[in-house]
Amino acid sequence: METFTYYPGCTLRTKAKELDTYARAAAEVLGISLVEPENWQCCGGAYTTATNEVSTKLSAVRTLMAGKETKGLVTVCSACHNVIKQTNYDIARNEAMAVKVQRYLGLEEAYKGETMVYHYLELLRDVVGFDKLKEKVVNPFKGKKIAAYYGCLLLRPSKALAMDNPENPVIMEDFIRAIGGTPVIYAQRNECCGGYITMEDKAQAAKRSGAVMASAEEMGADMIITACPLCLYNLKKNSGSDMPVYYFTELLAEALGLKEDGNE
Amino acid sequence: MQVNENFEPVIVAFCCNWCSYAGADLSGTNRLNYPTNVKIIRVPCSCRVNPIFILRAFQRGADGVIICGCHPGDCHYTSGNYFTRRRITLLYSMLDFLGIERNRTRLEWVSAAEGAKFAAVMNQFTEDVRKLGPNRRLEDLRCRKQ
Amino acid sequence: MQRIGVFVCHCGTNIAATVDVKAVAQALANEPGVVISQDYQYMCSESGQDLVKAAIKEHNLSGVVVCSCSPRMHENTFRKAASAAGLNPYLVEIANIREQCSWIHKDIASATEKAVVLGKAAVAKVHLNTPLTAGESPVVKRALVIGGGIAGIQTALDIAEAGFEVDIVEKEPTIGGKMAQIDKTFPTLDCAACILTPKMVEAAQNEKITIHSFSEISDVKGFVGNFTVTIKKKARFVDETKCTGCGLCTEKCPMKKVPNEFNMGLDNRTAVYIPFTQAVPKVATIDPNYCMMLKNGKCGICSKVCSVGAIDYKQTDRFVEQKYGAIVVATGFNPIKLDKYDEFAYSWCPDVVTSLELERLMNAAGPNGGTLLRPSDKKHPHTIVFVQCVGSRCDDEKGKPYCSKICCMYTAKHAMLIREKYPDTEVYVFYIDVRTPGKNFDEFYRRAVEQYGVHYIKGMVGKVSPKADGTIDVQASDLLSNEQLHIDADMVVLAAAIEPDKTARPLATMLTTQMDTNDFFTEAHPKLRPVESATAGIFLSGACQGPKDIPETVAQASAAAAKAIGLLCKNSITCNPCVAHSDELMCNGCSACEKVCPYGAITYQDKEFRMPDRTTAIRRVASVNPAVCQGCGACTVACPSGAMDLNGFSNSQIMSEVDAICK
Amino acid sequence: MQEAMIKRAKELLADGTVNRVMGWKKGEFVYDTTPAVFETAEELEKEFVCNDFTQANLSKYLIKESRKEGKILAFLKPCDTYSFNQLLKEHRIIRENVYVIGIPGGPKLDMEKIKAKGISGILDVKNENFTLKIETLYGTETMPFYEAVSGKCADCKSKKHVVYDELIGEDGDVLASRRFDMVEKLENMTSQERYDFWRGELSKCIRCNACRNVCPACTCENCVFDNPKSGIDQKAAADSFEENMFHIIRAFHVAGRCTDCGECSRVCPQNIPLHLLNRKFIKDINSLYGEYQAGADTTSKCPLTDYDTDDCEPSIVHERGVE
Amino acid sequence: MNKNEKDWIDITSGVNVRKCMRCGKCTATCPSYAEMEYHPHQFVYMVEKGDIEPLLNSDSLYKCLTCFACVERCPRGVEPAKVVEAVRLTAVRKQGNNHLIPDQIPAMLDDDMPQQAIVTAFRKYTK
Repeated sequence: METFTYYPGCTLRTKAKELDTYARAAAEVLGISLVEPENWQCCGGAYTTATNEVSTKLSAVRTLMAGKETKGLVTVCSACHNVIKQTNYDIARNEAMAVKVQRYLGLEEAYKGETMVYHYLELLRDVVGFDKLKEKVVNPFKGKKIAAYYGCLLLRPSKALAMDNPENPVIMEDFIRAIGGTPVIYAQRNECCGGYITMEDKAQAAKRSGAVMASAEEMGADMIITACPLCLYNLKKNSGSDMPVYYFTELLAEALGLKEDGNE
Repeated sequence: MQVNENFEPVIVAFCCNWCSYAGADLSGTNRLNYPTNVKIIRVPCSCRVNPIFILRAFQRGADGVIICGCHPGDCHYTSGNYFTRRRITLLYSMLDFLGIERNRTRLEWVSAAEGAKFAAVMNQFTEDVRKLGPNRRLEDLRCRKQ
Repeated sequence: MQRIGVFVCHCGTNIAATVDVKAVAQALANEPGVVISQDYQYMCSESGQDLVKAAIKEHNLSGVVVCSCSPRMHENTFRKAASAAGLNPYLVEIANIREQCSWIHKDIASATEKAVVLGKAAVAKVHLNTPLTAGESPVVKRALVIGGGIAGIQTALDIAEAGFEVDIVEKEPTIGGKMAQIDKTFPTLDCAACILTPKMVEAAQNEKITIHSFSEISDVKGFVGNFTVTIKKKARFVDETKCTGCGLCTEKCPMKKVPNEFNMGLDNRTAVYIPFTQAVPKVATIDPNYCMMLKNGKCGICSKVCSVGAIDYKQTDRFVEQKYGAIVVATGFNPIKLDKYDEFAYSWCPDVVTSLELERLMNAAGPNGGTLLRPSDKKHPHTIVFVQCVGSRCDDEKGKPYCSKICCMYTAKHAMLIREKYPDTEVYVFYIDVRTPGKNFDEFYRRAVEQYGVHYIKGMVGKVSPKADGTIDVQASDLLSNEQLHIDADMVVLAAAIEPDKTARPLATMLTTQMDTNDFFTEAHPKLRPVESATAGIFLSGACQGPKDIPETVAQASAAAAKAIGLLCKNSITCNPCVAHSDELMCNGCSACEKVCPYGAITYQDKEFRMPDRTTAIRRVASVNPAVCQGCGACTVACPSGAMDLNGFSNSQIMSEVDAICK
Repeated sequence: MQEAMIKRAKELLADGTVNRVMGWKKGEFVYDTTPAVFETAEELEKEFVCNDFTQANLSKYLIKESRKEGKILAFLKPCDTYSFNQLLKEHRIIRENVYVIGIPGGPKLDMEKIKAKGISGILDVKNENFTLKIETLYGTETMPFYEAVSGKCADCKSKKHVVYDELIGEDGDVLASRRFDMVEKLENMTSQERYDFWRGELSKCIRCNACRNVCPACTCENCVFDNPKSGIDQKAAADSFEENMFHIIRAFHVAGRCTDCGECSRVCPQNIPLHLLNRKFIKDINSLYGEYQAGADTTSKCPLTDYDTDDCEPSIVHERGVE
Repeated sequence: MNKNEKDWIDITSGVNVRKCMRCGKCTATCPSYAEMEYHPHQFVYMVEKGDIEPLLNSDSLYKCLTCFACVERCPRGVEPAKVVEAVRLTAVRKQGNNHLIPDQIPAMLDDDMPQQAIVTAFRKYTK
């Protein structure tokens, strides 16, 4: 059993419990031990690209430091993942920033990006292996046409995230195949859902998420899956489409036969 | 260690005619700066550089010696730089064994297309030698400049 | 007593702006042996050279130092001038105070100081220069052309025309290259095949030309005038001398699902194949990756149907060794792979194609017999979008930093051809800049816009979204109206950047020629020697040296041929006199030098010596063949006794430079 | 042993196989032996010696001797055969003119080590069961044999004869010696410590040239340090630089050719451990380019006139050990 | 033209706007194109010119979704989103210039909205 540090993030404790609980349950079945650090803080939701802003990077560095003790740091929320990976990428390449952060946090040694950061999907691909996952599936999604929605946070900027081909990704499609479903390829899968604009411009959010849902539906999808609570919200609430939207962990748990237990 | 800010090291660069000397010319054509401390001696191939020349340079007052040649595999004479690599590796190892500072000597591969690399290498090397200060361990006191 | 003249060049303001040339001349005048030290505006000009010549005569100079640009520029110029004035040309030394001084330094005081030191080093060296006389080495009267595209064919034809033997080595089963795949050529719109195939046939029929198709270069040895090249003739499993090219085997071959590379994989060929009807040589080739007989020994149909018994499943690679006086590289280009540009959906939408694929789709010999149909559903496209600069002019690791040069014109050609043949089809071209510097090029492009009604939009496509109904949503910007556009297209054509062929890099290593960071071969001088490589006897033809269209390629191919002919015309060439020589009195005969010589220029003989004590002794000593030695100097360092030394770069000369610099 | 050698030498002289014999000649004292050429049986009887003090490597003398009329008999210890082989490889010795008899090697004794025990007025030294019985003007003294073994024999690399026409006594094997220990110790010092160590040693150099003259790899017709045309000719170590220069260049010139016979340090009147410089090169060559023993054969390529396209870069020097 | 402001934006973004070759791919790919008064390529061009005032006062600053499509697809590695972010920071770092104030929040919420939306919006709009 391999041990990883697991960072849930704010929303997974409240609005996106399904994303969290099923991820943990599935990890256990797949032989991965996830340890949650004590007193973790919110990642901030968005990475500030400004080169001269340190304070917004501190909480991500704290989380990254917590990951140093295990094989790596795992996140499941796309936004947390994006913030933490970008922070890790930049701090490894920006000595001055690393030193500044060290001073702010009063660290003995500067943190220079040593921790390996995994998205839960990467964990499935690189540590568990989709082949092994396939073996463990008890309720395959046979005949289900499932659209993978990456959004923007999971893939970009690809230099820092280095997860998959940012324009023609396969990781979620491979996941869908592993749980027995049929992936649906559609053009809008890596375009933005509208994100936080939903706070003040519902119309724009509706337009973006509507375009995503229409694109997936047009290609014959039965359902759409995501790894991001904000994406899920926009696609469900603002798109005007009633195609079901799930977290990928929900499908994972169901395929592994964990969902009935979870619902009890 | 004391660092004398005003110390201007003397640096001898042996450059092979086909790649590195052309690379140096290219950094000139592209107006890429490097310090005046670096003075280039043209040799047909990096394998022409006899260890005696390197010691001679230190004797006469050089503070750093750098040899530049074609990238391994790209030697104009097919194999010259492979011999250079062995000879110079062993020589540098011997100098290190005798307690001569490592950063006074360097071997770099610079192609005719790498004008920018040439300038960058010279800037870096000059800086490294400047940090070491004047060559004292391998100098000939009779040649010391007053 | 040495009588040295120093000549400091201003190079206009190139040197004089940052180096106080008068001060340099003055400082060097005080160096030992210097009898005259002058400065002049342009030392390389005729009057500058006259100045040098006059000084040599007037002061009876024994050595000349020119402080000027790089010796790579004008060393020869000044050597010739010295020679004309009766001074041995090798008594001239250059101090490089332009590329390695004035151009890289800004501070006049320190730049001048450095220029003086460089001058002193040159003076110190010239003190020890000795007159050298160049030897001669014979020229093999045969040329090798590597690559059988239009560049290689043209070069070979021109060299053969001049009466010399030429071998073409082509890695594919047929010569013809990229041009054979092209439908029409700009700016004349004549048919590529109609002008290329006669040349291919001419090459095949020319007695002086030997074509090694399906062959590669596996080794190159030697030097200008005398290269020894090993050619690997890959097994094609068909006896070239017997095959008549009847094509019966290709008709009967049961393995019909092999992607046809000639048609860019848009249709299929058989496992035994002739790439296209006009192939030269018209000989079948068996693809061992697909042939069932070669893979598991079951089939053998082609062998049965072949009436001349040309099929040979046991054929293996063969190696041919040949001597050449000159080598011309014509390895050409390929479009880049587009897997990193999937915002254009190339990987997963069949109706998004590259321009070269479009050439095949429109070609009469292509998969659709010349009717333009969408690959996905074979329907006639009504709206076609062209995207320019895909992978060209990129400043990231995905693409190429250079302009691919040919795309603007072939896109105009495609647009025009489509509009002419299918007036109901709307054509949009998204461009960043339209670059048409060529004879009749801009007129051609304007015709596409004005006569043929092609919509040129300044802007780039950002996202290509294939839709369920088979149309493609093209999202792009129109910068002039500051708008984001959506075009409902049926096909998208991407102008992929071009890059040198992958075989070029290992070839450059074998030839010891230089390449730039993009793997294009580097010419000896970007302006004055564009078709020669820096390695003597190696010439560059076509797109291997940089992106080129057909007229440019043919022009350069002929230029390379002219240079090669110039070399082959000579019975012998003047050798570099800066070669190694052995001091027999010091030589131990230990063979260290022989072991490091890449040219085998060193031999040994037993010689009788009179010793200081009046006895005689027979000793084994090295001697260098000056015609074979290329002057690298590896032997001089391998020699422990210092018996080996190098003319022009002697131990004492280099040490005198070291001393002057370190003083 | 000595008797067997003299007997065989006389036979070979008598049957005309050879016309000279290369061996060692007795001196005034037991430890005072010198390489010498003998031409008659009488000379052999009178002066030939082979004992615990006949350390000198005879190979180098054969360069000149093999070029003279007729064949010469040479007695070579295992370490001498390596030098002999290396010289054959370099075409310095004419093989046909030498008849090689391999004889067992050391451990030989170092007189200095005996004298260092405060023993003087030495008349004779005998080895009895690894205890030295030393006859002196002042009576008999004893000391353990191994405390008097010479430096070059203490680090013996091989008891194998790599070339011979016949053997007297048995052939041995290549040994697993700890000869690189001292080099390693120096490598693990700081740069400053190494510098201080070598300054301390090399500053003792009086430029007597003994190391060069004895070295079987230093066989140049005309040494660069004696040749005014080389630009580095020196007569005396007038400056610390020249001490460095001479020894670095000498080590470099014999790199890949030095068989590690240890003669340089043996003859140094100032007891400078010069062999460490050569061993540093041998150790580097072994670790960077693969195990190589100069003189082990006559066909392999010397590492400095050879290369591999995947050779390490000189930066490896910067990456290992301490600065 | 405010040179200091331009320099500050250059430093904050870490982007060399001079690398832009004006292909417009950023704008072609921008999902917020229709909502923006100034488009990504204009941000780059106007910052290069030092014409920053109109950008600082434009609502376009708050329409960028930071989806990085322009960053990913720019052939010159210019990273327009970072330029937009630098200009936005210049605006919101000014006293009293926060785009979103806490009092506005309750009216924007519904039962399902994840707090991720709130924290992200605060990061982007407020200092």
